[in-house]
Amino acid sequence: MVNAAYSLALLPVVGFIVNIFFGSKLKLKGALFSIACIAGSFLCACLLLRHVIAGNSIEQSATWFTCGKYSFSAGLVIDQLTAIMLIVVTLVSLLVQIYSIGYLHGEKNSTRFFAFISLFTFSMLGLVLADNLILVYVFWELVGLCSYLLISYWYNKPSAALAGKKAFITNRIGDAGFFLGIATLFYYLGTANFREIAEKLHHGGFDPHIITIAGILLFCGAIGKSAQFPLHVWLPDAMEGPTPASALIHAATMVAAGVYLTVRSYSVFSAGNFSLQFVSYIGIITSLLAASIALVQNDIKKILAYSTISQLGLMMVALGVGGYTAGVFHLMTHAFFKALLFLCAGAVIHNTGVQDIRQMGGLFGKMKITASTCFIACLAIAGVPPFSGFWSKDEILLAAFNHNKVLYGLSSLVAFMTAFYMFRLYILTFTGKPRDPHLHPHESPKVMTWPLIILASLSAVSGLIGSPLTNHWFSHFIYFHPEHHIEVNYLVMYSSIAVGLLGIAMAWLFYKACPNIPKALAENYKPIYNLLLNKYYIDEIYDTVIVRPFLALTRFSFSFDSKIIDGSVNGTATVTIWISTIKAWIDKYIVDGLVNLTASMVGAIGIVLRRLQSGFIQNYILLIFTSVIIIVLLKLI
Amino acid sequence: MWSNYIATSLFYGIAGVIVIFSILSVTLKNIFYSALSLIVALLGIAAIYIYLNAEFLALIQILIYIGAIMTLIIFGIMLTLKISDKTLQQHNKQQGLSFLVSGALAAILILIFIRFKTTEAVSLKAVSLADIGKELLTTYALPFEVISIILLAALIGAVVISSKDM
Amino acid sequence: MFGLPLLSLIIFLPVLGILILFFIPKAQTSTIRGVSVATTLVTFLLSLLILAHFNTAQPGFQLEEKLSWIPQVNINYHVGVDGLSYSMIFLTALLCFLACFASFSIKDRIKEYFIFYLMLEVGMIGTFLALDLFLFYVFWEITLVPMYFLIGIWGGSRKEYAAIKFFLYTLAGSVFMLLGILALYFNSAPHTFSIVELIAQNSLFPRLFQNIIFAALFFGFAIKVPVFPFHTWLPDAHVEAPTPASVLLAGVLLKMGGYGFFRISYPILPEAAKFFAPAIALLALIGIVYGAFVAMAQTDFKKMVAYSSVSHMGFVMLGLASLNPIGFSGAYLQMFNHGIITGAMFLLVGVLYDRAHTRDLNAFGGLREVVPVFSGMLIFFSLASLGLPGLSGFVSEFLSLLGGFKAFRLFTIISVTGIIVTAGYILFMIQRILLGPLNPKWKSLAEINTREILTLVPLLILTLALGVYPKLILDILNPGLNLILKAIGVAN
Amino acid sequence: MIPLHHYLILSALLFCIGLYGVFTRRSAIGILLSLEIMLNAANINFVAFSKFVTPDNPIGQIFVIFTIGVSAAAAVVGLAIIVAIYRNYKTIFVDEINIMKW
Repeated sequence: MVNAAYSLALLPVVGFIVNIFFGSKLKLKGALFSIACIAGSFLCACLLLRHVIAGNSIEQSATWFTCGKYSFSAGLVIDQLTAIMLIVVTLVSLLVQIYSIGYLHGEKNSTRFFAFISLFTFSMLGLVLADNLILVYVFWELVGLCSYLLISYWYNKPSAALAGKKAFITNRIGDAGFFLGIATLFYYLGTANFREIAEKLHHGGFDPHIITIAGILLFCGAIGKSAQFPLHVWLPDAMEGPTPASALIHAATMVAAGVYLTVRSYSVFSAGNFSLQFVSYIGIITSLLAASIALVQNDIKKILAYSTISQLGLMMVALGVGGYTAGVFHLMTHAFFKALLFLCAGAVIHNTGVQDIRQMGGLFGKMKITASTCFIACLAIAGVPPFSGFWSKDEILLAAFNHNKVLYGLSSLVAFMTAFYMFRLYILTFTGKPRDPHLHPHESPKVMTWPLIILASLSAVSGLIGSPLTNHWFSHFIYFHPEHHIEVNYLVMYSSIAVGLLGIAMAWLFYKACPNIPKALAENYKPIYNLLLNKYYIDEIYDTVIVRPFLALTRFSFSFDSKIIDGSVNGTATVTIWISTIKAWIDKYIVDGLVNLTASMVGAIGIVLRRLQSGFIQNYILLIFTSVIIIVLLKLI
Repeated sequence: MWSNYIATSLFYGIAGVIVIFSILSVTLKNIFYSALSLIVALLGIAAIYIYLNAEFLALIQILIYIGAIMTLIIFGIMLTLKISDKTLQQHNKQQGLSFLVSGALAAILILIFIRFKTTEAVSLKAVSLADIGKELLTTYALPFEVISIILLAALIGAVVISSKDM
Repeated sequence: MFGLPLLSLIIFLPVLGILILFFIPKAQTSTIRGVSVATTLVTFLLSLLILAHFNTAQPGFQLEEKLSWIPQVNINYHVGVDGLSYSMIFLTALLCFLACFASFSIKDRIKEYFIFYLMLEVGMIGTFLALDLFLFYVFWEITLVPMYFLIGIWGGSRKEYAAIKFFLYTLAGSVFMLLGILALYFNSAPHTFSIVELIAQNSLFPRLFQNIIFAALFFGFAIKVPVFPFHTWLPDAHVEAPTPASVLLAGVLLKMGGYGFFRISYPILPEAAKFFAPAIALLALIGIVYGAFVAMAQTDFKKMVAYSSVSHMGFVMLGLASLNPIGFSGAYLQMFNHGIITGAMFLLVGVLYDRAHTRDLNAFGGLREVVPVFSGMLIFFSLASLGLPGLSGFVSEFLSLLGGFKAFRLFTIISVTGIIVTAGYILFMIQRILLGPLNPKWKSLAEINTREILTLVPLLILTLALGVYPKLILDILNPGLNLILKAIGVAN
Repeated sequence: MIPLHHYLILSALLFCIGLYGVFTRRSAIGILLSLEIMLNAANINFVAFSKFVTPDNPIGQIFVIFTIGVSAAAAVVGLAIIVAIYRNYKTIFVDEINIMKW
């Protein structure tokens, strides 16, 4: 089984290497090879899942390197959580790659895309498999790199290049906190291994303040990666990348890594005295913020991006209020339906060439499969039973209800807004009449529709594994504290259904029945509308408060460096030269004055004697011998 | 006694020739003629060596000085054509002083040398070529090798210096 | 093997190369290059041979050679190798060999160039192997002269200024160092220049004495590293130096400073090392953050890399100041990795400059389309430079920070912002050169050629290998570092 | 028999003649010729002293052999230099070769 785990992780590396080095020659074959590799990984993941369901787990670790008495190990752990994540990652990656063959058809050098996707899959699998925080950090940054590479895939587009950079740097800010969290834990607990951390914390005797700080620092990483407020700004911009990449990375898997990290190190969070609250507060702020922005956006991918942020926020809320299982459950279902939504959006963009939903409309007739799968995904995210989103969202709301009523209310509001904006998107895109006569959409090829169908069926049914119908199988599979008895709170369940349906109904009312209402609202509440449309001006605020002062500071540093520091070096040189000049003056007129006096006397003699200095060698020889004779004569006399 | 007498007068004759041709060699305007006069003087010196029982040296004098060095110098004269032009001033302006100095030096030297009035050699045994050879390859082996290297270096150096690239 | 004095051989082998070069006419450029490449190659192979004879697990010096040199003042020709010096020799020999290929783009006064180049190699290897302070100082100064000429003759437009600045600045530092060395000599009993003996009697030096000497040595080493306020010679020297000289300057010469701290300052003056640790950490912190900030503001590619060196070498100082095994490993590893990565970066700058004749970052754009292989290389090494996990830079920065975190919590927290800014300027550079719309001026820019690729590939492999499996080198370093920590008296 | 001082006087005369040549000749080859005369004067002294002072030992003669070797080397190198100078400056008059003169 360990071999399965290794081949699971290493197959995508093979795909990456083949595609990055030989891609330009292999072309489509390279893409197929990469898909084959991922398919192999998926099979391994299935094997491992079966192994885990059978009640086993794998843990293996070896020394990576040592520094004195400190030893750093690298290892993998496969338990229930890992197994689920492996399935999600490999499956979505597989489907996205298949889909990409169609999506990137005719694209020059598309093997680069497959190479990056393979690398990403490897990194993500590594992140999931890693058994300690340091290793997680390694893969954490690697997935960030892949995200960077894929966002700026169309590197000629300046906006894509900028977006990639923004994503990487924003993530780095979070990672810095993550690193400090690791360092704190490493020194305080003496280990970075998840299991050992949990064991040590279980025994207790630790200062909860330090653990709280460590937890919040770790969560900084999650804030960056999962695009939580205040570091969420990169995700909407990341939509510059190819849509399949967005589906895989910025919807289903990588952005969920923050949630995964929080889940993995849940023992740290729960041992602290404030960290869980912090998680839930950040989660709910993000969730509300993103959902409200999504209400008024017009770019189809931007809406989905804000939706993703909002859903991730909900997962954080779930974790913050103790809904460990609910968070993971929603992570899984969200991966399926959000990937599906992105792929649908990709199909629409691919076939129409526009991203603005106001230009679309009436696509249902032209793209039946895409539209119907998208409908299923919208139902799932809106929380309509029996689709998957309902069950997971219901669990989140239940956890919030049991924990904090205010959070519950706000979460319900988020659910309402979610249903509203998703159906706004659906109605504007697929129903009604075509608004732009220049568009000639058609259905995508089969290679693109089949992944949609598979994901749609998963979005429809995957929720059932955590529903009362299967006796909450999922919560018996993944749990933090084993719960023997799970009661169904019908109040929460019905209100959740009601909220979802209300949102759908309102969307129908606004955009189907009375299309004038949104306009009127936008007119009457223009400041609020603009605030939402401009994403609360957060990008602008960051630009003025952080980016510009930062750049100014760098320029100031440089001029400080070249003027003051280097200036003092050069100044030293100049001062030395001044001193030398003064000394030279003294030398010249005082010390030299005496010398000159002597010299002028010598000079007078020299005027006489200079005739000897003819410069002719024979003259000198003659002089030499004259002298010899004189000396000899003197001696003789 | 006659032979002794003849030998002595011949010595003075040869010495006179040497001196005269040497003077010619340093004073003649045409440098080519100077070189030829020098050859004569050198031949005279070779004869003097014979007087001194150094036949081997006499041979060497003729072979190396006249056969090699002088030939080389004549080649040098021919290579530097312009200098033997008669219109050119061949001597510089310090001839008078030079004459005084060299004359004074000569006078001093003669005054000194005249004190070495050893008439007879202790032995009249001619030094044989074999002796010289033995000494050269035993006692003076190292200087001998050094001089070979100097000659080699001079050879290479001359080729390098006078090659067209310089 | 065969009882050969391997260390003397590797030090003086380049001298043989120089002697051969003297006898080659300057017109025969290919012969001159061939001899130089052969010399550096044999030197590199010798460094591998040393590894084969070197017991990595054994602490202390090996393959020692000791000859009396000036017995009147107890100066010895004493060389020896341990893990610390070995890694540096390997780096030197490798970079010299590779930069030799990059030197093929030098077109004038080739013979003199390679003579200076090999002389530089002698000085560098000698510095890392010397176990006698006097010998150390001699080799240390030997490196100055050829570098001065390499910059001053084959440099860019402001080469005289840069060369003189480099020379005077480092010489000023060396003077303090020499004073420190002499003070050590006169205060040891019996008078000795031997590093080993001085370490053995390090507890005899009184505290104040240690502090003064440490400060004196600090000037010498810190200028070389360079540590924050003494760094301004570096950008000038780097920008004006020809590519191979930049490579060696960044790759090896800067390491001599760090090596000096590890080999001399810290073990011989342990009390002072502890006393000055906070100050050094502060300077390191400023170096990391400030260097990154200034790098961010650059428009000249080479100057940006130069300032990134200031930032990266800050991690070395931070790890040093931490005085714990993790920080030490990180610092030393960072020296090695910085040599490889920044060396490669300078090679890449050189490749670009040879073709475009400009280093202005804003003049480029979209080159990824025209030169994909070059772009791949540049992205790879840039990522290594910004500390991407899986590549060697990450391990060392991570360990330095981790070590620093234990000793100086606040300083490290501020230093961490350095890695964010690093990501900023590196990606900004990539964006300006490779991404965005193609500047039509470079439409026919030539792709990196095979020679240049082959020069970079060994560095690439090393970067990757050390990033994935740092144990390869840490196992060599650990015994030496533990010994130093023991000499300082820090519980391991 | 010719007494020693006769040889010595001859050599002194030759030496001074050569010296005069060195003093006065403008052309470098002329100087070279004069130098040869001086060398020969020295050689005569060597051989003469050898015969009269150490008759059993040919040391003087051997020294002359070396002197001749050295003078040959000097002549060869000197001529080479002269030829090279002539090629570059079209003159071998030592008072006209003043490139090194400040």
